[in-house]
Amino acid sequence: MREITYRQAITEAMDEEMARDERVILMGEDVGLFGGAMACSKGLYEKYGPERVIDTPLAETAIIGGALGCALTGMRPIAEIMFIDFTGICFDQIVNQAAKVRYMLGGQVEVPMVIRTQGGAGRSYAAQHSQSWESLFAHFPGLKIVMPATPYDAKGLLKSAIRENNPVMYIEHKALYNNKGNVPDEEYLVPIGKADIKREGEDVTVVAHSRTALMALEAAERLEVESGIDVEVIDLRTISPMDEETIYESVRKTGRLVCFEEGHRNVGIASEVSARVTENCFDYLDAPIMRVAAKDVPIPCATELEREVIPNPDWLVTAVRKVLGEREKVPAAVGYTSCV
Amino acid sequence: MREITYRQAITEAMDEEMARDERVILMGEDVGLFGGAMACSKGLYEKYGPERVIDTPLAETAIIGGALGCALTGMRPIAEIMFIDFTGICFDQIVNQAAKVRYMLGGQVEVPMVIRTQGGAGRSYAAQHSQSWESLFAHFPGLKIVMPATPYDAKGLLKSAIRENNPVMYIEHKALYNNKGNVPDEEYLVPIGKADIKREGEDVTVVAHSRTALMALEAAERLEVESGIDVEVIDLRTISPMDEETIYESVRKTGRLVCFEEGHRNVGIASEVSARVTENCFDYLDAPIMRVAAKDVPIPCATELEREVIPNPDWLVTAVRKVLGEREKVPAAVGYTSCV
Amino acid sequence: MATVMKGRGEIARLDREVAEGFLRTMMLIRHFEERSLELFTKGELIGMCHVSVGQEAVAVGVCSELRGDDYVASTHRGHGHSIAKGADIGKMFAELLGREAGYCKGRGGSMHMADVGAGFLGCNGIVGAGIPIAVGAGLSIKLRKTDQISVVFFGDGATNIGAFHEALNMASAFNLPVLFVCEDNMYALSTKTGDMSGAKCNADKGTAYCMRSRVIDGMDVYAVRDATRELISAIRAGEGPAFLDCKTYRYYGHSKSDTRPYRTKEEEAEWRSRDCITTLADKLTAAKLATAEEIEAVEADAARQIEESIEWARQSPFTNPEEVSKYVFAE
Amino acid sequence: MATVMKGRGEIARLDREVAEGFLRTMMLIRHFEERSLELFTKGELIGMCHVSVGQEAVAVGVCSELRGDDYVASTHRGHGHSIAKGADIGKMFAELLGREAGYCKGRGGSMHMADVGAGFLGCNGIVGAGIPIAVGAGLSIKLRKTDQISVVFFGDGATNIGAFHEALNMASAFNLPVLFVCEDNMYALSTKTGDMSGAKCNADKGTAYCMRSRVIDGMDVYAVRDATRELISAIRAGEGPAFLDCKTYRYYGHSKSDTRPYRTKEEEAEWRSRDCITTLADKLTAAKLATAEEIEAVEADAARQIEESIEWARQSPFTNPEEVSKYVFAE
Ligand SMILES: Cc1ncc(C[n+]2csc(CCOP(=O)(O)OP(=O)(O)O)c2C)c(N)n1
Ligand SMILES: Cc1ncc(C[n+]2csc(CCOP(=O)(O)OP(=O)(O)O)c2C)c(N)n1
Ligand SMILES: [Mg+2]
Ligand SMILES: [Mg+2]
Repeated sequence: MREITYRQAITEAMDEEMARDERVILMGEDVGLFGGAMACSKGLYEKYGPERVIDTPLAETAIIGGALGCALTGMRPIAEIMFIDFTGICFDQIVNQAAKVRYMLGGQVEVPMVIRTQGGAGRSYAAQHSQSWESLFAHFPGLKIVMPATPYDAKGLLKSAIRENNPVMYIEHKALYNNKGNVPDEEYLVPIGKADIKREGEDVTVVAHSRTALMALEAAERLEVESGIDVEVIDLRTISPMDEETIYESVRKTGRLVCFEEGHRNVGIASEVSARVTENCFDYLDAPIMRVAAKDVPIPCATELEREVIPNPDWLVTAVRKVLGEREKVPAAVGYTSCV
Repeated sequence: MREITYRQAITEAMDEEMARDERVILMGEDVGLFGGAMACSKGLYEKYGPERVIDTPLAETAIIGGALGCALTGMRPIAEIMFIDFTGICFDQIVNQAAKVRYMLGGQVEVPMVIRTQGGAGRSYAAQHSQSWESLFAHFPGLKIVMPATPYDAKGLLKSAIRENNPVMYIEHKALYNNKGNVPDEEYLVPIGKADIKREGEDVTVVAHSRTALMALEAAERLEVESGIDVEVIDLRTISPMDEETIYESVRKTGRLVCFEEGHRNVGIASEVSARVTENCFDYLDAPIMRVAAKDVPIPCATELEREVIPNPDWLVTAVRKVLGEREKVPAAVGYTSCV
Repeated sequence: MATVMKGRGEIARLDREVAEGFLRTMMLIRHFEERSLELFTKGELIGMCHVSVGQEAVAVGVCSELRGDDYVASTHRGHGHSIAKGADIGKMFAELLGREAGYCKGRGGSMHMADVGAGFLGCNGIVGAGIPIAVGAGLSIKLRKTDQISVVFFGDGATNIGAFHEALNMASAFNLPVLFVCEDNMYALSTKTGDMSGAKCNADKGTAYCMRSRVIDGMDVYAVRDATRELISAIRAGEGPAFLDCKTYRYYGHSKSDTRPYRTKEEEAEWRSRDCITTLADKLTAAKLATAEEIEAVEADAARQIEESIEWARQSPFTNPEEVSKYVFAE
Repeated sequence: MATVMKGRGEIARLDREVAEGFLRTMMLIRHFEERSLELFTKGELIGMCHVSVGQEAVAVGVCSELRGDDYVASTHRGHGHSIAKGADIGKMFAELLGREAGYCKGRGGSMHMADVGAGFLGCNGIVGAGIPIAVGAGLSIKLRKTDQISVVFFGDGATNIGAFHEALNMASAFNLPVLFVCEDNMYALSTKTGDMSGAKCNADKGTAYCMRSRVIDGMDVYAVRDATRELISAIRAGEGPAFLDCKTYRYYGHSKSDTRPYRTKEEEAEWRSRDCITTLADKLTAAKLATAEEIEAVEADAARQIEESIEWARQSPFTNPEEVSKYVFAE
């Protein structure tokens, strides 16, 4: 075991897969000598050269369309889109082309491409650089959506994504790059499509992903210490296709569910988890399912305002107490009333 | 009262609002002399001329960005995007620019623009011309989403949308244009943000919108006649912001809910309705909430296949019987098992 | 401004075999399209169906210069490209009729016709979307260091959309082996090319990116063939992407319901008088390289092939609804 | 190829008042940017902050020719445009510092700075996205039949994105009163303009759409002013959109963390030696239109104004978290 950062985990995954398979290339804005806007490809240009680590023009449609053309003709591209917010520029190429081409062509092709991008708030980057768009992409059959919370998952999932023969959106979180965590010395993969129970518990299930999975662990510790509440934390890791069985099993055990995400609440991943559980575990539910998510407000720039919109562990703590019927005992947390 | 088609309702609404306010313009591909790909602007070019009914280049980003620039500087544009599937081209301009600019600018501007487009399946137009993307747009605060099912609503909602000082996505359904219905002779508006109970009932609530609202009425008739089941059908009309109170009131009465939509099931409008109701009416629910939606498969071209993916009244009938506990009594409808 | 070239194929130099091949493929396309439109109008073929009648010389002239392993990406009006690139006509009809034997197993239909094995990467329902994909195929060629080329067809309307420009720019900046072929049929649905474009000529958009560009008579299959040959030899020589702007015309409406209020009957007649098939046939007979009977025989043969293909497709089984979820993901 | 113009402002013809105005505004921008960067580095200003130090002559030269009711749309690097268009500096700092008195009430920050009242439609966090919006403003002008114009600034990198081309094409096809101003600072983040563009020159992309285009020295405020004047008078005369390509340089990194591995210290020094402010100051003193002391006084005054604005902003109240949902929708 070694301790590396989330960023290093990403770099290592790309490095190992590029070494393993020369069809793997990385393309995107400033991924070359500069090493990527989030510094995830540092060193790869020096190691693999400009033919495999390709700086592209500022042209997201050409990046995704280009990667798709590569994927259809024998390459295994990783296309980096600097911020997930910019996928609005190449939305058609992702959801109408890459996601659908295999199906539309009746299985004539495989589409081995990864779209690496990053999302999330917490940096005062304002409304166009802080979003969580996983819920949009999850709506599209044909795309797999993967979002690691830890260095271990970041590396293992990215390696799996690169070996996958379907388009994968691999979405990093901008606030996690410097987080450290253990990874094995030897090679390993984390399977796509499998959630991870990051903490076992008996009282209530929290389903989260990406940064909220870490926040959930933090909230769980506090709830344990402060009130002896035993929270089970499920990290989805793969948003789509969703590992629903792991969720159902947990809810059947705990009878209570809080869905916790960073995207806006309206039509988000939390809504989907809630709807599936209601459909499938209704008889096991002892309390309403609650969602804790970003407010339905464009993400503001000023710190005090951003903090008001983006969920944090406090919000989750309050929601967990509420589904456990402790509503009356605790003071309303900041922002809570409107977040759930 | 007169009987007109859904298409005429749209044309009349534009015509009346253009006559009323000369700042209202229509821009888009082939909206001029040709009268629009769906023939909704027939006659307007002749009446208002090329300065107010503007044929644009085939350039959706320029259409929406252009309309936004107009809206910010004194005009009230209606921008037509031929198929909602093409908003993938101008997604950034809709969700990052038009939807957010007022907020990002701290209220300095109003954004009186309507994006008129159409979606839905049923015509064997295949995966890139049959989609229902309302769930994507509903995720974005700052946008209002309106979807009429009848000529009455089509006219009244479009007139309201044109008078609204916020960006409104007005989404028509391609299978409804020739449907006829009554509209008043005199001027009227249908308010944005208000759902419509299209049929009152006691046994189960069905929340639907656009074409599925009509399918729900059809299914409700059958359920009444065949089994005396009394279905309440709520037509959302406005998808966002959602009129949740009308839904909650109904569910508190019936104790049962089926959410019925034409979009893919994963992270759809049905998921959102389900999640909200679970959160807010849990104690009133007598049965799991069910969703009836399109399968999570890109929409295929061949009729037999498309029929398999897109929900129909049969699917709803089966789901309603199921939430009423009649599961055992009825044979499984085609496609049912995988649609819910 | 790009160079305007005239058709250079002089009658005397026509090779009978090549000419007959051109004629035959153009006729196949013509009959395929006419019959598709009929089936569409009658309702046997449903969905969408944009036919390319009038534009056959472009598809045939360009594809005649391609190798089997070259790539072609196409548009919503791509049946002709598909046939010219060598797709099986029976499987194409099967696709249009929603059969399991169709190229896309009924999932794609007209707008997503593809024969990837023959290098035909597919039609596309989104105008312009095929262009960056073709550029990606060009990038792949460069990285794999083969001497293939990637060709993309698109309409005049498509030259106004962002994807077109991003793709041209990238192809040029990266010096990729891509041939951009504009089928300028004077209209994007109802709007005139000139009214909707800021450029005098589509090819100027290519020349802005320093591409070798040619503007040619797209009704003359030889002119198309010759210009393609010239541009492709430069591309294969590593000289980077090139742009071919073909002036052509679609005889029918944009799609079934289009009554063409935006153009005149005279204009249509004028273009029909320069029809790519009759012009070539006339040249051949005038040069005594073929008799009228021989040409009729070619046409009859094409017509027969089309009918047989339709019959074959009709006999083949429909898609299996139970397998509707197949092909969403590769295993 | 667009015409390359040299700065035409001869020393002798300099009008002292105009020159001092230019100097003063450029100095205001310079100090605004330097101090923003400091506040950013120290962490008082958070989020993103792209400064335009080195590029001041473009903002000032262009905006000096605009009327109050003309529109300007800008980029992620837009503080200079904002100041040059007449925004209040105190309110700008208040915005950067997340105060209620900021132009956007703290909701926008650096990347969404706007002063719509002054015709400044705003910065934009999405590269290229302001361009179609500015074209829309141009369309609005045409429809409302005023003689305003709409100006949009963008970087060299932005000329590679689809929105740019769709917008240019529409502006040209519709003959709209739009001035496209490219600030070619040689880099889009780390990539060189020439490596990422298929065109020899950004302006060629404009000329492809038949626009009047000029390529000028963006370090010379007079060259910018003169070219702008020429182009704007054509635009106001109804001759349609025009393209101004200004060669300039950003002295600092793309943003805070950028260590500029992609360029040399020599290159930076070379550009700094042609600094727009010192060059103009030198010209003024050389022509004896101003003394060194007078120029220092202008600078001191600008510096003082900046400090006062920062202080004013610091004293003003933070945004009110309870009002976070305000301004999502207009009533
Ligand atoms: C992005 C997008 N916008 C609009 C359409 C609708 N549409 C399909 S074909 C067409 C006209 C295309 O014109 P052109 O590119 O000249 O091709 P042509 O039809 O003339 O062959 C339009 C507007 C579309 N399919 N995709
Ligand atoms: C669509 C989009 N892609 C990428 C980015 C990230 N980004 C911001 S500025 C920039 C470079 C822009 O270069 P240029 O247009 O030359 O402007 P400059 O920064 O040089 O002023 C990049 C890549 C973005 N904000 N938007
Ligand atoms: Mg055309
Ligand atoms: Mg630049």
